[in-house]
Amino acid sequence: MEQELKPELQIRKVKGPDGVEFEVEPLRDYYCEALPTVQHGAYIQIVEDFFNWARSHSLWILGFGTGCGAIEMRPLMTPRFDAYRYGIQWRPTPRQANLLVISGYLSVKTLKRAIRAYEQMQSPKYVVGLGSCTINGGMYWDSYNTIKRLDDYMPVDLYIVGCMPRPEALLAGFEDLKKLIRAGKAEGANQYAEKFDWYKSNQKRVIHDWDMPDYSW
Amino acid sequence: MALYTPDRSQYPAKKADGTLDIDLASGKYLKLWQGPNHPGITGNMSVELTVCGDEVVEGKTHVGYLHRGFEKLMERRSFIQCFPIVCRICVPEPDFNEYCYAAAVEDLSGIQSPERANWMRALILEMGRINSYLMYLGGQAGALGLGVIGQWTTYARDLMLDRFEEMTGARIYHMFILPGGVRDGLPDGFDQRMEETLREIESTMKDVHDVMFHNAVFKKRTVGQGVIDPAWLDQYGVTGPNARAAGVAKDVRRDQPYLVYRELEFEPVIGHDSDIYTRSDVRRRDLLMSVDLIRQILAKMPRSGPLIADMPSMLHWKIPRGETYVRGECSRGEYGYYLVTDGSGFPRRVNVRGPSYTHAMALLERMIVNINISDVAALMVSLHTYPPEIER
Amino acid sequence: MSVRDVLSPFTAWKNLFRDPVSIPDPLNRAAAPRYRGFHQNDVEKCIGCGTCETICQNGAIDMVPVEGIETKSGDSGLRPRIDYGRCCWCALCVDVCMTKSLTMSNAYTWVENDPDLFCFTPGVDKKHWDNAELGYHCPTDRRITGQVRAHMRELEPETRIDSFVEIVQGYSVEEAILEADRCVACGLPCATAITSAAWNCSTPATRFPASAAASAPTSARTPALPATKATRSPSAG
Amino acid sequence: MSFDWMKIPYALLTVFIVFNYGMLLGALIQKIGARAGRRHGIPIWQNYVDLIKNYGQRTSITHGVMFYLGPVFRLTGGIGLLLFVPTIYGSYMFSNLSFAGDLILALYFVFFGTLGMALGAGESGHPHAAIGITRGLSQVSVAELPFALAVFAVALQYQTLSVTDIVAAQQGGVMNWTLFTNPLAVAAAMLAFLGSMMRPPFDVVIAPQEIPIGPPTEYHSAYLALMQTNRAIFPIAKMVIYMNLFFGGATSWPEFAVKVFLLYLFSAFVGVCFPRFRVEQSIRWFLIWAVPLGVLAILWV
Repeated sequence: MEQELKPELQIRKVKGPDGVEFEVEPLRDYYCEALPTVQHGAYIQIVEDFFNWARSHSLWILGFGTGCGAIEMRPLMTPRFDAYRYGIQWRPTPRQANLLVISGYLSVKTLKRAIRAYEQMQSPKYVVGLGSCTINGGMYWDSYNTIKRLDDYMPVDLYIVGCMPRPEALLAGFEDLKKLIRAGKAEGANQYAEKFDWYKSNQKRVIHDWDMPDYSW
Repeated sequence: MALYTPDRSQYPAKKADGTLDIDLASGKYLKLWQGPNHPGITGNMSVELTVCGDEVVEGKTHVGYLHRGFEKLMERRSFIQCFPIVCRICVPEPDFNEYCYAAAVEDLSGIQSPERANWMRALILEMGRINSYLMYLGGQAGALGLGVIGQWTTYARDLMLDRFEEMTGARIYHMFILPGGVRDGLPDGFDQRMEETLREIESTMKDVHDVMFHNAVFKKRTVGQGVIDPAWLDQYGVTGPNARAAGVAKDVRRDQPYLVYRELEFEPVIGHDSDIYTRSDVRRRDLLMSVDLIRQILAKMPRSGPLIADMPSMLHWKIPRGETYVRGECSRGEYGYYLVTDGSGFPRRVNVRGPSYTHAMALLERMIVNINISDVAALMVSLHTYPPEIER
Repeated sequence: MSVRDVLSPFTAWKNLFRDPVSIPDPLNRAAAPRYRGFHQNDVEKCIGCGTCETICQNGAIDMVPVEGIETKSGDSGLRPRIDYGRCCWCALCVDVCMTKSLTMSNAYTWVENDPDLFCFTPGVDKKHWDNAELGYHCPTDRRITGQVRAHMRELEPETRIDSFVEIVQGYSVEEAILEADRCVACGLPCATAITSAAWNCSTPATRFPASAAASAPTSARTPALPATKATRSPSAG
Repeated sequence: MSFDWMKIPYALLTVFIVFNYGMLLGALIQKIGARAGRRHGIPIWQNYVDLIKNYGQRTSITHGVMFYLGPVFRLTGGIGLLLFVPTIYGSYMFSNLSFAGDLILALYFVFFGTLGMALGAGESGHPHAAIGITRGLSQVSVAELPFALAVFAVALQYQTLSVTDIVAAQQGGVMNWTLFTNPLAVAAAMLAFLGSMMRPPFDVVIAPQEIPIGPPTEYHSAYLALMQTNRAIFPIAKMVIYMNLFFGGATSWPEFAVKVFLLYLFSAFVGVCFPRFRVEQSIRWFLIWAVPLGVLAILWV
């Protein structure tokens, strides 16, 4: 499905402030073309276990509220539930985060952003789907603008059910995620790299104006 | 020392058709996306800023990240099936949707909700208003880096959520106001626990007043910033605290009393300077007024009587042809539901008038021009908009 | 700007000497007694009428055959299976439940890493909240289906005693419609409501296309559709 | 000139102690700040876990050579600062590589990290990083001004450019501290201290709400870990200077610990209660309040 690119993404000539003309090819300039690769852990198992332990106790959540679920994130970071004491913190940029919480439904437009945020995170990275909407469409199962099953678009490590899931349920979910990480079972990033084509074709099926590179990191 | 005045000579000239002449290739301007993945945005939306130095020359609100097509979804759900879905339109203050939808349906089907249910509804709406304002105050302080306020207010809000939970059975989406009445009465001992919560909220608000409103730096950042010109109020459809901060005593609760507001004593809170500081202050005082209203409601409300009117079987409930517009004053301004029925079991058309739409689209784009990038977050929060309500 | 504006913010530090308000163990905190948590179903009480399936706007409920429960008169042998990938915990299914067998516990924590595991048949698939006492139960005085049975007029005993006029006088059209309105069109033999043929819009499938589309195993329901003691049709009334 | 080579391992030992102290102190201060928000806050060892995790991330991408060097420069600034000032006065082991003119070098090192960061953040290509670093540089420059003035005042007062000599002059009782012999200089320096600690009201550079989070926007994995290391060392090193210049230095580790803790607490004490200034507001604030104090301090001397 070839589409006409937006004007700002097309190859064009630009005149710089110093008067020199040069050609820009935005897609090539802004993004990298290299596809994700499977990243192996440390060679020595005990080192990898040690790292996994550290990863599990230092979950940095990307502060991206994709849907309703964002409303229960604030109680989590504030006195009542205080997730900080469990080693959970919020980071404002995807680069520094290693846990993407898809809080509720994803509209197609947000899916695009969520994919980019996910791809910009550094591996190992984890995804937690929050609420019914990420499991099977939830309330919006017949809406034309939401995705129904998050699993098709990015590898999800854990689902927390509820609409909304209470903060207590979220904490329980994060505790479960910690166990998965410690057991070395949370290898979503590698799964994404292995089944990259499948994920991409799913993503392209719902995002009709696909005008971004296949992989952006 | 002379005040800092930006150099406007390099600002974009206007083209003949009124659009700005912005040539990105000239290197003078920079496109900057504030959001959707950005801590300084009020939810999942984004503002596309064109900046020149530290000044914003153009801002465009991009929405659609939360669009679910509610109005369409409701057209293929029966009247009772619409009831759980409407509250999802506005996440931090969902009860208003439930009330407006129920009131519109009752209006068209000729059902009168019982007296006790009306008091319950007023109670839950005021509780929701307090929640919404607490959320706002934390956000407003947080947008300027005063994180501690957000900690306190979210705690107070959590206490209120506990009251919601024991009353309605859910924390966020209460789904309590059924068309025709409400689901349930107050649990035992609710009054006393509510009074404790209200006291806690009042003491929190006293702290907030000391730390946030009597704060040299907060005043420096907000006084005189982001002024809404009273002339814009009608032009942009500004309602609620945003309008009241400009000195216009608009309050649907007083102008067109609904539910039981005729029997309650209150006076709309107004401010005069219309800047960010005044808007926060108006909301703070409005919150305290809601605390007072809740006390009045609990003192006056009947404790026995039916909670729901005699309803036809909702499984095959048909409503005669008609149209109605129901309005109410939510924490952000006037909230309205326009409902058209065609005699079938499904609504023909539902249109939701959320105040966030006008505030976050037209007004924000107008006000964002010529302010510093650092102030964008504070300005956006001060308009108090909830993105899910903009795009539904 | 005054001295107060500079000094007053420091009052924030008084919290240093107060205890934190965090919940010590949030993972084991019980929800409110009325909390609308995960579903429970008393399979003995449930007759498999499928009204919950009809009212669910999310298509979260499917009626499925359950091993060990026979199809018999007054029991379709089906039990609701709930997909928590769809449910929104609005509790309309609990409100509408004809036998009040479907309730909600106040349990709320369920975490899985496979999205397909969230479909379950409450009461049949054993869950840890099955015997929870607290939770949302529909108040006894409120039903969202028709409540009051229209009383059918009968002849006064004085008139009956010396005449052969039919004692039961039947319903007027309005009364019949009202009475038919109580029907939930479950298709099960039912002593209180007239069957679906009596009211002008036939089956739930045409009225609620959304949920009908999602209810796959309708074929399993057909054997349980005997037209039973049909009272007279409204037009004849 | 003979050089005592034994000083190098001793100086590295200082760095090690200071690093650990910085990690724990950072968490402790965060816990105290969290207390004001009525919660518990992070566990005290959280910073170590974060550090290990960031070093253990499997991927890290680079945007160019300067992107690599940014955190390295920053760390160099922190360690360099620490290496060339005496940490514990009167101790052979922990007087580090201090020498006669080390005050000048210290002033330079305070600024060095920020400049390195500017290069790195600029190379990362993220507009928010660029905006953040412009703000950061302008603010740090102005915050540096009163500090420099205060340092000159102190240098004039004690007629020396050696930190060791300045500390020596302050021994023998609390009343000999610069805090009491030249309060104006200390006041100016403490205002500058607020500005350089990246806490409100002067943290618009890394403000998450206004620009997510400024210069380090693109930094991740090992780069971020390097910066975290620096974040443990650099503030302590800076506080060592303040302690030495104005608060009589430290003659033992416990004294050092207490003084540094109190200094750190001071920045948190102000930071929790105030929102942040816009960058031009903070510049004006420094020029109005701090710089005149610094000038007065010099005149006082």
